Amino acid sequence: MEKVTARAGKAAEGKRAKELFMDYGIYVILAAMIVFFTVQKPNFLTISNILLILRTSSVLGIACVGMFFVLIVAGIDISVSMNMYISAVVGGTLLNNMGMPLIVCFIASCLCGLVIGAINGFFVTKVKIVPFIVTLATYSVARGMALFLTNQQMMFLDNKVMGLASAKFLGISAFVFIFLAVVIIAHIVLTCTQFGRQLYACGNNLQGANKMGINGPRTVWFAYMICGTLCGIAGMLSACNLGVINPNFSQGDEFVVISSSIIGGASLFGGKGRVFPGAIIGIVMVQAIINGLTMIGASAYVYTIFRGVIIFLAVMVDSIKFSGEIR
Amino acid sequence: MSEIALELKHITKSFGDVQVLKDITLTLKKGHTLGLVGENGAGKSTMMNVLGGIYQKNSGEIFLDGKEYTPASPKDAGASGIAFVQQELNLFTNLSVTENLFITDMPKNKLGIVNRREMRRTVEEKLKEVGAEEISPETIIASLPMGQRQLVEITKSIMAEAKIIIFDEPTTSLSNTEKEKLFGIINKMKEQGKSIIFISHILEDVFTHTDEIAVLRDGEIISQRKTSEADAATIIKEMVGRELTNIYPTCEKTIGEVVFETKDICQEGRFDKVSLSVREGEIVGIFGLMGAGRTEYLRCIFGLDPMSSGEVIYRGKRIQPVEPENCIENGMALITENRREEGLLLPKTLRENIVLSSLKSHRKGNGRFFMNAGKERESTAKMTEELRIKTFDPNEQTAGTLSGGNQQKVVFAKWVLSDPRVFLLDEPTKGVDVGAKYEIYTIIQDLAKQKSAVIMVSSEVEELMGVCDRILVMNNNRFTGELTKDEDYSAEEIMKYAVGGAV
Amino acid sequence: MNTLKKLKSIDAIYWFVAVFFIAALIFVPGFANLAALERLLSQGCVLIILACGVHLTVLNGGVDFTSTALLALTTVVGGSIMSTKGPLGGSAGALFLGLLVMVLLGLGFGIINGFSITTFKMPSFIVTMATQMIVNGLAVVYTGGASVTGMPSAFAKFGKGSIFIFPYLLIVAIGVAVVMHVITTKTLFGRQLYAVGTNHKAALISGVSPRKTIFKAYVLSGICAGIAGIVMLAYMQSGSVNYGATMFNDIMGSIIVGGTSPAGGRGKIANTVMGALLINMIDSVLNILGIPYYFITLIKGLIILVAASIDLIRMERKAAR
Amino acid sequence: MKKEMLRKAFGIAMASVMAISMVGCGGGGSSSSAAPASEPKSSAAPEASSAPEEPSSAASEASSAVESAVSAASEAGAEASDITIGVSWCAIESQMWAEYQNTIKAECESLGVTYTESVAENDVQKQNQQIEDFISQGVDAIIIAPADGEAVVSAIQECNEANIPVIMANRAAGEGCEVYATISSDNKAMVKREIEYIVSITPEGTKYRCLELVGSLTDVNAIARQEGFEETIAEYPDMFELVSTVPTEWKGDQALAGVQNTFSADDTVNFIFSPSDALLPSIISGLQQLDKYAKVGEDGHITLVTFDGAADAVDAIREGYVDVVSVQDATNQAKLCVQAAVDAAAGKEAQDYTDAGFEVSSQNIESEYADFTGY
Repeated sequence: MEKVTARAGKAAEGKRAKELFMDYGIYVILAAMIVFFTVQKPNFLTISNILLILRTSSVLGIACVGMFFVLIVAGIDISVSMNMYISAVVGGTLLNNMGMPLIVCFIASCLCGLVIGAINGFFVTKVKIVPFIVTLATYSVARGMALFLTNQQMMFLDNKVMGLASAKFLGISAFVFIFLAVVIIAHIVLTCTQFGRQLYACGNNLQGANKMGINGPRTVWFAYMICGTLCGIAGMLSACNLGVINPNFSQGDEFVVISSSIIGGASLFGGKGRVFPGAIIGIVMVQAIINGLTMIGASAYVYTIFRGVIIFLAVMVDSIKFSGEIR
Repeated sequence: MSEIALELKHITKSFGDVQVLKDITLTLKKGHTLGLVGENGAGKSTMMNVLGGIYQKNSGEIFLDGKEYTPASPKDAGASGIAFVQQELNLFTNLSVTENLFITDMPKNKLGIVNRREMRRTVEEKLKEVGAEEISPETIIASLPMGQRQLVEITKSIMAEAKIIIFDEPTTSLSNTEKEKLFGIINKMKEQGKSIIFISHILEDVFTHTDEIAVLRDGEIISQRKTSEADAATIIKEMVGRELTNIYPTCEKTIGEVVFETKDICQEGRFDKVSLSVREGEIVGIFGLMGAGRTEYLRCIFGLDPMSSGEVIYRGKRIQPVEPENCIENGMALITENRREEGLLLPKTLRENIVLSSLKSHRKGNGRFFMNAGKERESTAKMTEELRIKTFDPNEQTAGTLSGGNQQKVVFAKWVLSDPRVFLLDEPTKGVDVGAKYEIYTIIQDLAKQKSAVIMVSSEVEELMGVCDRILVMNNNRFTGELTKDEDYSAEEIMKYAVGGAV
Repeated sequence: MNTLKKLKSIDAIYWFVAVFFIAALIFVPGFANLAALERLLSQGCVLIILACGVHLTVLNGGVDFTSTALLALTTVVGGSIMSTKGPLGGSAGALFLGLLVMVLLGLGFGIINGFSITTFKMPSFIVTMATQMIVNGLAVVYTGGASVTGMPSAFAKFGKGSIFIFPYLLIVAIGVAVVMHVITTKTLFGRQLYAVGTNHKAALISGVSPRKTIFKAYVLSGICAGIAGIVMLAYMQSGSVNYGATMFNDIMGSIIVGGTSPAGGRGKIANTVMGALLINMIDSVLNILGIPYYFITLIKGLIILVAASIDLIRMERKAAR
Repeated sequence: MKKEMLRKAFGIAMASVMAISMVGCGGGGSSSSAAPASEPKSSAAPEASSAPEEPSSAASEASSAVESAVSAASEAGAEASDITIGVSWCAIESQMWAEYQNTIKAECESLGVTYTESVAENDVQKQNQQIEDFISQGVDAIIIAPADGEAVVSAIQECNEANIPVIMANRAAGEGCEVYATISSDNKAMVKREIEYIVSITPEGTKYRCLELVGSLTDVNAIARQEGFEETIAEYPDMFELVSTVPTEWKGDQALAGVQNTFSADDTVNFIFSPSDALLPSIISGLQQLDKYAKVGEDGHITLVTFDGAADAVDAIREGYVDVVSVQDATNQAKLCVQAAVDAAAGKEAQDYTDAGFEVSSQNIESEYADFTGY
């Protein structure tokens, strides 16, 4: 009898060690990456470089936070990138053609993002089409609209946006503060408000949520609208950052955003994920890869391969953790 | 005391062309418990959903405390003091107990930030009230066993300060001790002046714990009378519309040699060398309280859950590896308790469901790849007839549109067709109405007659005593007792083993 | 009455294709001539084959992003092997080696995808997204970004030739589609695929191994991508890392417009082929009408939404009956 | 019930929206040929075309060719009005292409030629399809700005079969097909000459530590510029040292991140090569954020070398921030394309033309290119 318990104890210990690794596997990969880059190029692990990585992460990081909301309710939003594009175009048009102050342009971008998000939410919750398909379709629609609005041309933004792009506070870019503020607000909304908890509930069991008196469709709809709004902000910020909106603006960024969110701990099956620190870790990891490869002067050809491999590994560790579940 | 809490008058509800509720007239007195019984598909769930504001009635009136009541949403129902304890638990497994209890109205400050401390305090209080103080308010639901989850569900109805609480099959996933606890709580609530509607398939429970019994059949209330004036035979008759003379079928069969054995099954953290053997033509019942490990044992020897060591042997041949596919190839079959999720392809036709586990034997000639559609149809027709599955066309009708009993028959048909020799049945009559139950018992007996070995897990002692040749009792992941049909079947004895034999 | 019933039971996509086609014949100048039709048909081949492959993965509730990247990789690798400028000088042996390598490449990455999805239980969405990046990167590394030219003349004939107005390539595409149709409807694997797509757990408990089934679906999708690569190479007479860059939406569009449920378990190959033809026709017709491409993008997005909505309404009506 | 109705109504609405948008587009498509696109920058076009006359002999030849062409066209005015030209664009993602597009549109209008276009978003296969669709449409000549000169061959072969003359714009086609005329610029050679020009104006002993931005690795033109740059700096190992090569996929945010990341790794980088002016605004933004955006001659100036010759690049040169831009004369090329197309449709002899391009730098902009504004 004693033997049995002893063995069980040992087994439990082994299990715990394995669980521990799986829980923090993503951090292990991150750490390994940091060590690798630092050995190659000591500059990698300097405060200024870390701040730089944070800064480059901030634009897509905000979109990532939006994606978290959608992933938590077991949805997905492919249209984030084109949502960013069209929102930036709308904001940029106001800025250039009507000379509106920057803040008004940001509000316009948010509204534009909100509308796209609301359309996504409508089709997902009311027409009940699978989110992947809805957002794939709105992706095309938003892109078509944006190209139409810009007449497929580059759109140069008024020079005053440069003020925002290079604005610094305590030596840290304003972008980082905006990003962190979004993360903190989102974190509070998700963990400390009823709405936030209801989002998790809907992601866990939507039908149950409806029966319990949660307005499930409305909650999910809100998640898409929040995602859309944040994409609007991200789009306009990105435009300010670049000073120009190219026709290929943010093309392909939906993959970066989704993969970062997954790396950051959100699940495609819903109900899971913490914006803090998940969203930050996810996007920072992806941007750190690019930063590190640039710093060590890697060949231009290896970028996509390396990124693909890291995403693959990160998701693999995460999946093994849950491999007990059938899904 | 005979003040009326809830009154339903001539409620009707239809979906498309199908009229589900034809004429519901029902009264619930304050401080009373009303038992509601009826076959599956009689309209109980629809009626509850109308009360709960999930569906809107087509016509009729509902009075709550004498006032007209027309709930537009579940929230309305909650606000009006109607709470539900559902058959399928509506808990969010990724949230904590506290969050589940407060999910729709958390106490919050002006900024909308939730006051966790207050919530925690209330929850602790309420859990104590239910007698579940062992549950910590911060536990994530996913880590709680089923019985405790049900307690959380009940706590939820207390939280709502509900005047009327509706229990929909609350005992299906509970062990007997948990059941007793539940009834204790129900009685306590009644004393507090709350009114209760208790929906159950288990007549015994309804008779012992209710003041009134109402029978629902085909969308109509057939009768409502005092429990003291009712007897089981009449109620059953009213439920099915015919009299059942013999609930358990019997048949002549011969029991042969041991054909199926599981030896020294170990599963990390659960089973330690648990063995079992079944003879040809024998029906072995496994009884155990919730969490005793019955379901887990079946899933383990069928390869659904991991097995760390042990042997599964059929006719002297060890089945290896223990994986569902391989087990099936070696003549095993498993009917799980959760047929909608694990047994059926709901949106697919009966044919596709029935041939699913014997696809390989429906291939063309000796080929490896191509299916023989004609043979599939033939087999389907044969099975639907043999098991008397009610369908207009097995090649067209989808499994999702069948009633519970017929669905279960489709699951049986699927396995009978693949002709296995060892049947593992997990709660084969769960959620099945009385009439269909009888037919399922017949199917089980037929299987035994045809020399299959059957292992049947059930929570209903009576059912096991009626059907099985031998009953094994499980407690704490071990077999603690064994009874055979001819000698010593008694419910008390079985229960004694089930609670650990230490009575 | 009976014919009316029969007509009603024809899937919506056939009506769409027929109506659109007839309308195009009547109203679009330059559309109604044989050469134009032949061009139209040869344009659709790659899309048909890719869509058939991805269709299988959608049937089990997954998705395969890798296929478009594989299309590019196979054309550059296969192209460089069979090229007259290559080390083998465009001999017949080189041609066959090239074709073989292309199919094997597709198969290989199909195996990688299938293995990761089934063994590590990774979501197909992310796995195929990651392998897409990797495959794309490999293609770029292999060629340095340059395109591969100099296909042997026999291969060129295959790419340009036709019987009446039916290009050889279309015959290949239809061949693939027929094989896929037979696989999904007439074989053991097909039944297993639908079962797994409908209810993973029930299939597992009924002795259908979801792992094996899903694995096979991704392998088949990979092979389809390899074949699509061959057709692409024959059609374009050059290999490029750029192929398939904007094709994924069209693939999903074909599948969805064909009425396949993105949640898995429901959908016919024939309808997907029709969907591919429709998408292709829309592209062509709008091009001929001189409509700006961003409107075409927009319209295709709207069509996906409309098709998915109509499909859902139809399903609901069916369920209500 | 109510819900279902709502949904049905919605489906119908969607379908009608689709139909309306299609009809609307149809009208828009045909009318766009007649009405010139309202393009804010099109006013710059005529100036740009006249500007390069004096310095570059090639350019002056070209523009004289334009003059003769214009006169020829006005003679054949009646004839030209029946002509439809299809233009297949690889993508309109930089100012160079926008200028190209606007000029061709304007030119077609002035000649009374019907203009129709398609854009392939840099997808080679899509471009082939679109060219085939032009054949179906029955255009009289096709101008192709190929995403990939090699991959477009099979489509050109079909044009040959259909006897539709093909004019290659900006980039040459691969072997195995017949092209009526090629109006091209050699990307690789231009970059080479640009770098050599820099060498010639750089004082002896200067050391450049270079950041090279690469366009899309799946775009042959980006690769040509990359090769041109890397091969040339390899010839001057004493002057150039390649520190980092960053792929951008032609995207601004990646260019910006590349600039910042590189400076974070190595602060001594003092030379940035951008393969297109389209990336320039992002590079400038990145430098401004790093406080490294200084004028030529000022302390901490980063030598900026770019390609295409867009207005903002030329402005930046004039202001003294950017050092050199290698200009492709898009305006002139576009005019020649249209002329060639009209000639081809009229069955005239064709003439190939290579736009050698020219370099505008902070040193010569005030003298030689004082009137040059870019596009």
